[in-house]
Amino acid sequence: MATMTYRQALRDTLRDEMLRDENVFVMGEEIGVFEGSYKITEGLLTEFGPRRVRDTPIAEEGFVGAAIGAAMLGLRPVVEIMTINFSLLALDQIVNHAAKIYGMFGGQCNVPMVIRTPGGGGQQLGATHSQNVELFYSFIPGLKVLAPSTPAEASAMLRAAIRDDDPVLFLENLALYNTRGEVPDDLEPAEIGRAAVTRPGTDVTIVAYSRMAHVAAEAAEKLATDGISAEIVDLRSLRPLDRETVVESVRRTGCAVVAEDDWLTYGIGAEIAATIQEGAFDWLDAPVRRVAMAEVPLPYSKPLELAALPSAESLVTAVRDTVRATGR
Amino acid sequence: MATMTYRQALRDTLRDEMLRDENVFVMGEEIGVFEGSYKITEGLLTEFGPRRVRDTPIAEEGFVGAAIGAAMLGLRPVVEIMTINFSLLALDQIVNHAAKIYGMFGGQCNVPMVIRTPGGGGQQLGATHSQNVELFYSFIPGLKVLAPSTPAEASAMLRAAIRDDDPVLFLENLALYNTRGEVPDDLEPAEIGRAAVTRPGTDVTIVAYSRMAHVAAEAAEKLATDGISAEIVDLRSLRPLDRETVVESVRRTGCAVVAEDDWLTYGIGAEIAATIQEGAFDWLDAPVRRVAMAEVPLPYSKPLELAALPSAESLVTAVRDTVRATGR
Amino acid sequence: MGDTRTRTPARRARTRKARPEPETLVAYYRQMLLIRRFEERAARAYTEAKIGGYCHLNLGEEATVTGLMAALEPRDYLFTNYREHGYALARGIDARRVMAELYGRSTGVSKGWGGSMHMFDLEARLLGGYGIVGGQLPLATGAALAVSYKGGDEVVMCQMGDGTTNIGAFHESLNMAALWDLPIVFVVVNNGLGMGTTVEASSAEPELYRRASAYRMESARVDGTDAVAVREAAREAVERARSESKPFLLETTSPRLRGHSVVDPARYRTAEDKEALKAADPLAHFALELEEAGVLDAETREKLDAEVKAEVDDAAAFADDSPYPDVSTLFDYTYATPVRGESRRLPADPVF
Amino acid sequence: MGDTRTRTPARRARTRKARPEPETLVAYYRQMLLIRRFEERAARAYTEAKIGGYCHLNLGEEATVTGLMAALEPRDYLFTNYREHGYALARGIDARRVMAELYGRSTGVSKGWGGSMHMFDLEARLLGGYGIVGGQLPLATGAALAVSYKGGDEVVMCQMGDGTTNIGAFHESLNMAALWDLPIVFVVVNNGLGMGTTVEASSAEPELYRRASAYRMESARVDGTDAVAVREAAREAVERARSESKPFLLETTSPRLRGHSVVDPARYRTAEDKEALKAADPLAHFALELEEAGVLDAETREKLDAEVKAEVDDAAAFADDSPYPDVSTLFDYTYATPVRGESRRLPADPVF
Ligand SMILES: Cc1ncc(C[n+]2csc(CCOP(=O)(O)OP(=O)(O)O)c2C)c(N)n1
Ligand SMILES: Cc1ncc(C[n+]2csc(CCOP(=O)(O)OP(=O)(O)O)c2C)c(N)n1
Ligand SMILES: [Mg+2]
Ligand SMILES: [Mg+2]
Repeated sequence: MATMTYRQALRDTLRDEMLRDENVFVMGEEIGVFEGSYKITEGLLTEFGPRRVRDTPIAEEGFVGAAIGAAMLGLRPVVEIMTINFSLLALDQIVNHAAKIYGMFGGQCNVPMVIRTPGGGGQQLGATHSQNVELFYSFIPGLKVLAPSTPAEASAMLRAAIRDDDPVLFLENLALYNTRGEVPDDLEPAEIGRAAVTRPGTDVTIVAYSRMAHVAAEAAEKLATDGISAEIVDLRSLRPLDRETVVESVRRTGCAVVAEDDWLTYGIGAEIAATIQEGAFDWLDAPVRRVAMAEVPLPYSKPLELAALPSAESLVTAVRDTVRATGR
Repeated sequence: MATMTYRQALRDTLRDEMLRDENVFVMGEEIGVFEGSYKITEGLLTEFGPRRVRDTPIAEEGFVGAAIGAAMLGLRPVVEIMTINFSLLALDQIVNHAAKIYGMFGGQCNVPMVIRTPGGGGQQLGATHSQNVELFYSFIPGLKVLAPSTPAEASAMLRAAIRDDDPVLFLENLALYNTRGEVPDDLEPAEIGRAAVTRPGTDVTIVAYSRMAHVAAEAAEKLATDGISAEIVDLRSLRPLDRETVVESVRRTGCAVVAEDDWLTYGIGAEIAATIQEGAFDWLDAPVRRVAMAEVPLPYSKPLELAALPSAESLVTAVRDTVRATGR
Repeated sequence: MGDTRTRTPARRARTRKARPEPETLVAYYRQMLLIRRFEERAARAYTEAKIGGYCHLNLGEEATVTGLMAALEPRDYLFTNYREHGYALARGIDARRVMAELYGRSTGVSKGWGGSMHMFDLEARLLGGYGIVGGQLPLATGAALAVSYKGGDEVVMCQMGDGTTNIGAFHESLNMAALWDLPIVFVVVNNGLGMGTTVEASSAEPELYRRASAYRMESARVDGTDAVAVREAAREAVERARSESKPFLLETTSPRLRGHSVVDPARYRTAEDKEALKAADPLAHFALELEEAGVLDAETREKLDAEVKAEVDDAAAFADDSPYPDVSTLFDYTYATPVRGESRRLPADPVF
Repeated sequence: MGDTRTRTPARRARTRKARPEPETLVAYYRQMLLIRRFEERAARAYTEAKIGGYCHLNLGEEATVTGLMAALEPRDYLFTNYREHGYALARGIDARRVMAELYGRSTGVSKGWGGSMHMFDLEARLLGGYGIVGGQLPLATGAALAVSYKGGDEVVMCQMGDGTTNIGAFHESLNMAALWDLPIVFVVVNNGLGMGTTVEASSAEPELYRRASAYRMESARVDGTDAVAVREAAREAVERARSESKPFLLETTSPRLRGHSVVDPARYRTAEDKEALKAADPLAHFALELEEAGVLDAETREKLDAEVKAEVDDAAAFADDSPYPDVSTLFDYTYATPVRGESRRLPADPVF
């Protein structure tokens, strides 16, 4: 057991998996000589050399597609897309190729690859560099989308993703890289598609993932001092979606709030709310609320950015309102 | 008042708007010499010449981006993307540029353009050519997304879209092009962002758009013979979303089913269900159900394709189940 | 542009001299004939509604297909676009399985899941027909990267149309292939048109093979109506890719004898255009050439005609008799590793 | 490759002969100095947390920026990438408004909405800095299309970095510009690096201007540390675009004196690399050159130094004193035509 950052957990896991399996290699922009825009691949070029740590040209569609092609021949590429915003340039390769090849050819060829990419606003990067568009991948049958929130989860899930035989979009978050946590030494690969109750509670369920799982934990602490006992469900996997864990929690608590970092309308939380009302209809004492980003192109200026992003405060407000609405 | 196809309504409207405003022009792949893959631009090259009817290379990102740039200088391009599947290649230009330019630069420059593109499965076009990914655009603040279901609506809404000062994604559907309907002679531009109750009913609300509005009408007919009176809300605009009309209808009927042509999980219907449970919580007598495409890369083979796509039959089943679940 | 070569007429004459054995020539002719008859049959089946979706034919490209496939070893990999029936046949896949795919049957080369545009066969190393223009280029580049990573000696061939050279993926892929010295041959089958848009109206450098110079990649153009010339040019590129691990861009020129797909009446073509096309038929030319060279007599030709017709009829009958995939298999190919929580819901099913 | 020219030394000598008036040279020097001091000040403000997000500087590119902007008429349009502070200044936008944008204030050139990467000013016809690599190319191409559509005589200049030549949008845009004879000058500012990746490691044709040949477009490379040479080369390209409506690809070469952005310590550079960079400083070179030519004496130099320092100090003070945008304006710029049903909800607000 060691305490380390989310960044370090990712790096160590990449290294372990590369040592374990010769077919695993990493590629992406600036991951070698530059050691990664966010230094997740620090030291890997020195250790493994350019064959297994491949710097690519700025060509998201091209190098993601190349990774897909390499995976078709049995390699296990782990591609870094510098931020999820740039993944839009590779969307066709991910959605129309990685996600389709197995089905479209009748199951003859699978695509064992991982795309690692961070989302996240709040860094004053402006409208095009602060988006959370995991929705685009979570919507697509044929893809798996993981969104760990702690170093241990990041490690166990990256391990699982690399060993999985399908294309996996592995969502990281700029605000999480420096967060710390304990990582067990002999961590097994996670089971893909399982949410977790990360804090038990009785009055309300908060559903969150990635950075918002931390915001939810912070909100839950504050709510506890008010006498509201919040249960937190960390989704961890956006596709497949573990509806059962979410719904079981709400059946216990009777109400729910979704905390998400993307835009509200059509966002990830819409599916969570739709799922809850369908799966826990008779248990629900109040409408499911969603706390999400204000629906604007995110401005650069700090006060505007702060106002637009969901926070523990806004989550606390929404949870209080929801619990009040139950009339309990 | 004339009866015409959806295709003809689009074509006539394009022509009218080009005659009305010199700044309106059309561009896209095969829209000139070939007269459009689905013949929406038939005759326009002959009438207006290559300056205003511009055939582009196969370069979705490039020509959509070029239209955005032209719009920044005050032109009003109407771009055709042959099918919405290919729009994924232009997604970065649409999401990171068209939708961002107004906000990112503090309101200094707007982008008055229209992207026309058909969605639609059911034509045995296989996994990559049968998708309904309007979700990707509906999710984005800064874009408007229209999805008319009749020739008259198509005409009024295309007119509005062309005259609007923001980027509009105008969703057509392969299965609708040959459908017929009456189109009034002096049709005013539609108000953007308004849903319509296209069939009044008392027992259940069916929410639909585009092709599914027709499927809903068919289902409502069948349900009527069973004594179930279904009200249909045709969304018509996916962004902005007219939540009030939807919710008001459900407050009258007490239950709802969403009929959508895309995949269920995270699909358009998720937002509709989430909206309904939030806005009509106390009126809902049963969970909101969604009828959507099976979550697979759509196979080519006809029996598989038929099984995967939502139909009037599947909608009837879901509506019956829902009405039964109300216990009324 | 010292890197880029053209096949000049002189060069072509030299190729002629190295003409292969008569049997080989007859085999090429037979293959071209098979493609021709197969495609004609597919067109008919389409009008009979046995085939759905889009259906793009290789009519006019038979010599190109035959020449290209003759240059590949069985261990080499092939990526194509949606206009790939002929490639599947020439790669040795049974016409029955190719036709069955068009009919959407479970005996099809992609089990009926792919249809006309999406043929795939691991054994034949046909790694897919792809419907998104340019989509196959990054994939093929990645396959070549895998070969190079593993130290193999296979070559990847990646076919595309002329219009495809204008899309971003072309640029990104050729750059990576050249930068990383990958064993891949990109082939542009230039039939003069996208759908109805000419090469001149879509490519600012209409001599498409010249675009290789932007990547310091070697390239050449060859007459795509001459199977042997295509084979020679392709073989050179393939063997160089194999021995030196260097990419190559080969352009072949040939007419598209019909519309873009089965349903396109090609109204944008003038009557003269259409007349000229008849005269340009590469299959007829080849037959005449072989006849003149004394390699193919009328009797053999008739025999081949009969054989091929029987083969195609048999393929159609096989397809017709084959079962559709069972609806119960609908969820079998979404994931290679199925997982909990995976949705196996039909449209009328509730979430819970 | 007859279409593509390089600036040979001989050519450069000729340019030297046509050296502009002393006042002009001093004005160029002053502009370069302003950019230098402005960027240094921005770097400082960043470490003081006055500026957030990414912040990319033009250090080393001052001569290029000055030369390029000198070639444009006020009516011409400019599109740049995220490394654009210098362009904004050289285009005549008040340093106060540029600095205020970095500080995220409502007096900023984009009202604080854009920040370092997204400066825009209609009057200066700076049509945006863009943060998505290559994103500005299709836009600029479309702006040139609009000019051509309207029959105007403006020219569009589109700036980008060397690494940007490898992305699909580069290919698609240059092809359209050449195909449609658009009045646009693409400028590749080659500073030898993407972030830490060299041109040789990312572009299979590292002489980037040669890539124009894939579109039959003219192109040239020029020394980007020489403002006058850049101006001459750019002027030729711009005036040709204006008079003949033909696109051009101009490559300028210059060192990037610091890291990719303010926060990059550039560890991938060796000590020698860094030493060499100091010697390559174009501003110091220009000062020396002007001194030697008797155009700039120590006194004037000091005067300019003081002026520019005051200007930058004033800009920083202005920025610091300016108000942030009011939170009530958060929803003002989502749509130009507001519509019913538009969401104006803060994170804690319910949908109903
Ligand atoms: C990205 C994308 N854009 C558009 C289309 C529609 N489309 C299919 S084939 C085609 C023309 C392709 O022309 P070419 O590359 O010359 O190949 P050919 O069909 O002539 O063999 C087009 C535009 C598509 N399938 N994918
Ligand atoms: C599509 C996209 N991919 C990656 C990035 C991250 N990124 C920002 S700048 C940069 C390097 C660009 O290099 P170059 O074009 O040479 O411009 P320079 O920064 O050297 O001026 C990269 C990779 C991005 N912004 N957009
Ligand atoms: Mg073609
Ligand atoms: Mg650079």
